[in-house]
Amino acid sequence: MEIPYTSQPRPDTGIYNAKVGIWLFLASEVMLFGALFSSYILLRVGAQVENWPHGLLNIPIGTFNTAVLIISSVTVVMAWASLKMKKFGHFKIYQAITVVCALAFLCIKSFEYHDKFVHYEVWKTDGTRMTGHIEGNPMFLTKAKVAAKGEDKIKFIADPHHYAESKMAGRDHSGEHKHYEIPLAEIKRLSAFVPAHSTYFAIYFTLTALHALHVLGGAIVIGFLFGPGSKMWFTDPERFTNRVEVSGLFWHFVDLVWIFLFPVLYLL
Amino acid sequence: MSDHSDVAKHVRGYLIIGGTLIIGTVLTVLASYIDLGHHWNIILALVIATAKASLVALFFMHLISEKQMIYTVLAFTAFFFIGLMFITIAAYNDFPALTTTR
Amino acid sequence: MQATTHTTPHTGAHDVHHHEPGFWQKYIFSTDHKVIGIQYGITALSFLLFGFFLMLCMRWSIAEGTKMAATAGYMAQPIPIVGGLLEALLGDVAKGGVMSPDLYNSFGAMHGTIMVFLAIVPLAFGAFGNYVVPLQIGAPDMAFPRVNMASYQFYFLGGIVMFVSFFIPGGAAQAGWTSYSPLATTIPTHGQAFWLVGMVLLITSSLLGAVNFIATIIQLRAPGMTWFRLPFFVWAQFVTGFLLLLAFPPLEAAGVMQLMDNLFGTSFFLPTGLAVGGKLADVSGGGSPLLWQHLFWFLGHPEVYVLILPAMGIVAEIISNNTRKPLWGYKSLVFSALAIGFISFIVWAHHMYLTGMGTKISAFFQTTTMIISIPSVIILTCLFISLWGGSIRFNTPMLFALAFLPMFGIGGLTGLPLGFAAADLHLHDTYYVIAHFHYVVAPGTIFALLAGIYYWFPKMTGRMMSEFWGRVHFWGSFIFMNVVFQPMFAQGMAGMIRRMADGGANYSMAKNPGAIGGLSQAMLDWHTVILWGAVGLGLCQIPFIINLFYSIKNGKKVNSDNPWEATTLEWQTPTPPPHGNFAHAPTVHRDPYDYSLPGAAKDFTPQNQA
Amino acid sequence: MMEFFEKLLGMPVLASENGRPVDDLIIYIHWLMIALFVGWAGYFVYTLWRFHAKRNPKADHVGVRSHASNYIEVIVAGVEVFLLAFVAIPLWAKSSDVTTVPNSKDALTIQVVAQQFDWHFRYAGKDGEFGKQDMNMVTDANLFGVRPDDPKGADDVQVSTQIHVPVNRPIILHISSKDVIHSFKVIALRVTQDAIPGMRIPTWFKATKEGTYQINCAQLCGNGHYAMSRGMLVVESQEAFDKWLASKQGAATSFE
Ligand code: HEA
Ligand code: HEA
Ligand code: CUA
Ligand SMILES: [Cu+2]
Repeated sequence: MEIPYTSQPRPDTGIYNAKVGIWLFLASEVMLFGALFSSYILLRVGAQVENWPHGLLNIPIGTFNTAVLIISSVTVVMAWASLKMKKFGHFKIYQAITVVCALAFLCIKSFEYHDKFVHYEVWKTDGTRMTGHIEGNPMFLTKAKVAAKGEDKIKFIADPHHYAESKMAGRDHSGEHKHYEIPLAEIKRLSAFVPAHSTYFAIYFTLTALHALHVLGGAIVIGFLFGPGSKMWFTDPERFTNRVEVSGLFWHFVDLVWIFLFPVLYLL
Repeated sequence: MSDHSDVAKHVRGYLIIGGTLIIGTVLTVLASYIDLGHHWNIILALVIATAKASLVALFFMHLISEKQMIYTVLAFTAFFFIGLMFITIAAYNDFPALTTTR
Repeated sequence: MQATTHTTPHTGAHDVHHHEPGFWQKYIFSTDHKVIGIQYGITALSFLLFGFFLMLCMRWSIAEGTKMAATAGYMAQPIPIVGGLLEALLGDVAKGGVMSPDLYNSFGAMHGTIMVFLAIVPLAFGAFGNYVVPLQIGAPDMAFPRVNMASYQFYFLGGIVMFVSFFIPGGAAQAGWTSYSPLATTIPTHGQAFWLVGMVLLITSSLLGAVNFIATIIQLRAPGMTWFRLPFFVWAQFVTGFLLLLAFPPLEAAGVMQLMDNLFGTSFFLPTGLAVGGKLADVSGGGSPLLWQHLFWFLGHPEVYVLILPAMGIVAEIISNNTRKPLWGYKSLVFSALAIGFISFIVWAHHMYLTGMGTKISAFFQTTTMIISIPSVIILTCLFISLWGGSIRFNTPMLFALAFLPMFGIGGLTGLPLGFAAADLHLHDTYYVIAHFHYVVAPGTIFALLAGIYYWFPKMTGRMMSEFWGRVHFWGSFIFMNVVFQPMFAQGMAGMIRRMADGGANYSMAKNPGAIGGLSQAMLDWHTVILWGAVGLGLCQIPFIINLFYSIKNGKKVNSDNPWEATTLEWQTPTPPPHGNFAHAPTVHRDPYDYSLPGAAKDFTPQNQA
Repeated sequence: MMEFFEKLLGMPVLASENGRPVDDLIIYIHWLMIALFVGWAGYFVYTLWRFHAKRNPKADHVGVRSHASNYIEVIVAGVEVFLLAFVAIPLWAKSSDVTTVPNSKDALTIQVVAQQFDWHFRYAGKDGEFGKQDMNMVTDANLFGVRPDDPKGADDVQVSTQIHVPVNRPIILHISSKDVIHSFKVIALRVTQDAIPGMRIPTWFKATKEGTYQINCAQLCGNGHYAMSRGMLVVESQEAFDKWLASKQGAATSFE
């Protein structure tokens, strides 16, 4: 006996196996991201305003990235439609665009990440706080690491504004980039905008990294169906089309998640 | 799911929806710059996001015309997701009197 | 189909010889659901044994710990036999072969983790589900054989990671199987990180498995196998699949977040103002310890029904077969199983009554908890009533299946007081809880699984296991299980707290004569009884293990493909079933349990018989 | 009757007013459990004997025709609903909500902070008011995050390991933790509350017998969990209590 309904839909359910499979998988994904969204809400509600540093992300870049994903979503569905219409050539073109978009998205994201890794906040012992950069743009510095390097101060280029200015007292807001030499003794805590900085960046990096992993995974699958996998079109077009549809469903979900991530993390 | 002819019909729809999504994105961004009072900004942004999401789900993922089985699965998922989110949040709003957090 | 009613041994061999796959192909990287099922089975049973071994060491040190109360000062006793070995393998935590509190905590945490995630679930879902479900629904294999193989490999990998964590510096996770933050983050060793990585792998495995099971049951049912002709076991697995599919991801999320807390210094579960000897000076704070608990128990409670539903399925099959009559109230059984699955997603916080829960929320969770007890009551009632009017055969599988009923009954009933927040106030985190859930999972689920092994063994191997040694195994296990767990109710009611490396000796009257409410010596002395009970329990497994392996080659041959004269489809295949399962696709004509049909020739009528 | 069941279930001594209804609830529910168990167990044993293949070689395809079982299930559900609506939920409201503590005007409020592996306590002192606190100020030296700038805090009393409370007077505890989750449990008083870092959760009890009571830590809190048993709670007469509190006035406590 062979396994039935691998490409033909089962009469009573009207679906082929892989489609049931992917939807079940997506259901579990909903619960995965759902849990993280719930955590985001609770952390945010629980946080003191002055410790919730949002507004530091680059909105234009974020917007652009959103557009990139949306376009890729369109091309994916077009690719599938082309196969339905027996236009293998179109399929190839559309999927090519999709993969390019996916990679573009990842590149842009990694630049965003890097920006954050070299951007710092210092909590001074006198209660004041500043954000800015350290000379030579080192990544991931902390007070402990500086001390370990045997230095006793940091050269700090402060931003003109602190993200929580309006809400907190005792920080520095003169319009221009001031240069400081801050002795370690005066530093209570030093952290780049990495996950450890605050619960906001913790959840931001967790969500976006997890999402990026999904993008990567999707790109690999779609890449495979674009390249070597596409041979199947000539042997079993029905099944190949199904595969493309299934991979597409996953891709749309990844896009869908981002549609929520973008406003939640960048704008609100 | 469907034969070639009406797939062809759908194609234009896909492109239109793609455009709508881009516009929606721009709208969200613009909306975030005008200050409607914190809560309304959040609500508006989430409304737009939800609208965009449903477009993707309904048309790109063909949920508009899916099979019973899949609706059932998704209905349960939605229910449990809502349960997880709202019951948990409710629990945080119902600590015994005089409990202090933070 | 008549062809299959007389014996057709070794069809398996005949069937595959035209494309004879090599050893690796056939046994290690096989995509055949039957082979994968057996792989799951062996691995899980080994972990079951290992989990029990951990517990034996713990019970020993508890029994010794109690000695300390009488004589002032801590007289550490080396663990006999294995003490030296432990020291050699684990180093300081087992100095002098003595179990240190750290070691006790890791063993406790790992016992729980291993038993739940590496032993019982893989055995109940992975092994029996894989082997039996496709056969019972008349399918050639799982819907996605390669995914199925991947699922096993993830499970195996997860097991390795968990096992290795014992041997890293500082040893395995020590924060309990519930891994509450901040404790899980403040313990300075890397055991917890291993635990979390292991869990993520195991969760991935379960997800792949769940997708596969559900898709298979939806898509691959044989012609005529309508939903209400499915054997109850399949229904149980179906619901279990959904529990795993939708309840596990939140824990995966939580696991990732705790991993971040442990490795990247985030504060998801660490509140502001934490002061662990300056250790956490450099964290931002602002997190919430309760968040972890919510996410954990959102999985945790459905998980416990993952542990019980397949067991109920197995018991139902065996009872119906050995009473020679249909299950009573098949439909109520099915709907109860569905109800349990559904409600189990909204009762989780009954594990958290004492974390500061307001009236409204606790009222909600107490209510849902009581509601969910009703379907369980219905299921047990149906099974009890199914016995009435039967012609009961007392073979080994049936003995274990019957024993399941009262054992689960006791465990379930004692869940009720825990379900009331105010009563839980006294019982929470005492041995009463330990006794409650062990009655459901140990004499409950384990018995059901053993029953399943004795029952399906002939189908897997074409030979029977020894009936005599089966009975020895049963009576021994039955008696000692109760010797081990019954006293724990008394201890718990008396206020003995769980997870105590010395079994509560520090809280004994002997230790603090002045204090009111200390543990009486009598309560502590039960530890000695429990210890020897557990040892006895272990010894009773020896005949089983020997019986199991000996019978594979030397058991008495089955004289037909259907030795139990059962009605369900798995017995209508050649023995053992070849790759692809059915000689030709079966068609289903009737309900799953048509035993003793009035006017029928034999007292059983297979589902595929017109 | 009640006493008999307390013996039967082997419940520990009870020395508080708030504990009475808790025990009652436990006993009621055990009545239901025992009834079900005995009933079904009896049935079970009988059927196994009656329908043994020896005695009943031919099974009956239908089996039980009556619907008695439905009544049983309804009864179980009924009892559970009753216990929920009229006992459990109201009782929890009472025990979890300290604002409804009976005659709470003369209640005594104490703050509790757990740490690995000991207990710390804070009394309001003469003025009966606590100095302001701030979680951001919590350090090893200042477990309660007391704001030095608040004069009200001057007369507050801080002690470790052992507390004294007056008998027959409602005591409100605000329970928190410095490091990991512990659980404050005094068995004979039927009071239990998890001590969770970042939260201060109130609970209450009213001891009716003088004496020294064992404070248990009921939540796994690390390798010293089993030995976190030094904590003692002394219930004594109001006079004795006042004397003790006075003696602790201003006595500095170190937390390590
Ligand atoms: C398979 C596992 C399993 C099952 C089925 C259950 C079933 C139930 N559990 Fe249990 N539970 C656990 C596993 C399980 N539990 C575990 C592992 C823990 C501890 C986790 C930890 O803290 O480490 C736990 C802890 C736990 C708690 C938290 C206790 C605490 O930490 O303070 C609570 C509280 O409500 C609870 C309630 C219940 C209830 C109401 C049921 C109900 O579903 C029970 C319904 C069943 C019945 C009501 C029986 C009906 C039977 C009859 C009517 C027939 C009787 C006849 C005879 C006996 C002959 N359980
Ligand atoms: C499915 C879950 C499960 C199972 C089956 C068991 C089984 C057992 N458990 Fe476990 N236990 C837990 C889950 C489980 N436990 C959990 C979750 C905890 C809480 C952990 C925590 O506090 O964090 C716990 C805690 C726990 C404690 C409390 C420790 C403490 O609080 O300090 C104790 C104490 O006695 C205990 C004892 C036992 C015993 C004696 C068994 C026995 O029933 C074991 C019986 C098994 C055997 C006798 C082995 C049989 C072997 C075979 C049949 C193998 C054949 C092999 C081959 C063929 C290769 N367990
Ligand atoms: Cu403190 Cu356990
Ligand atoms: Cu539960």
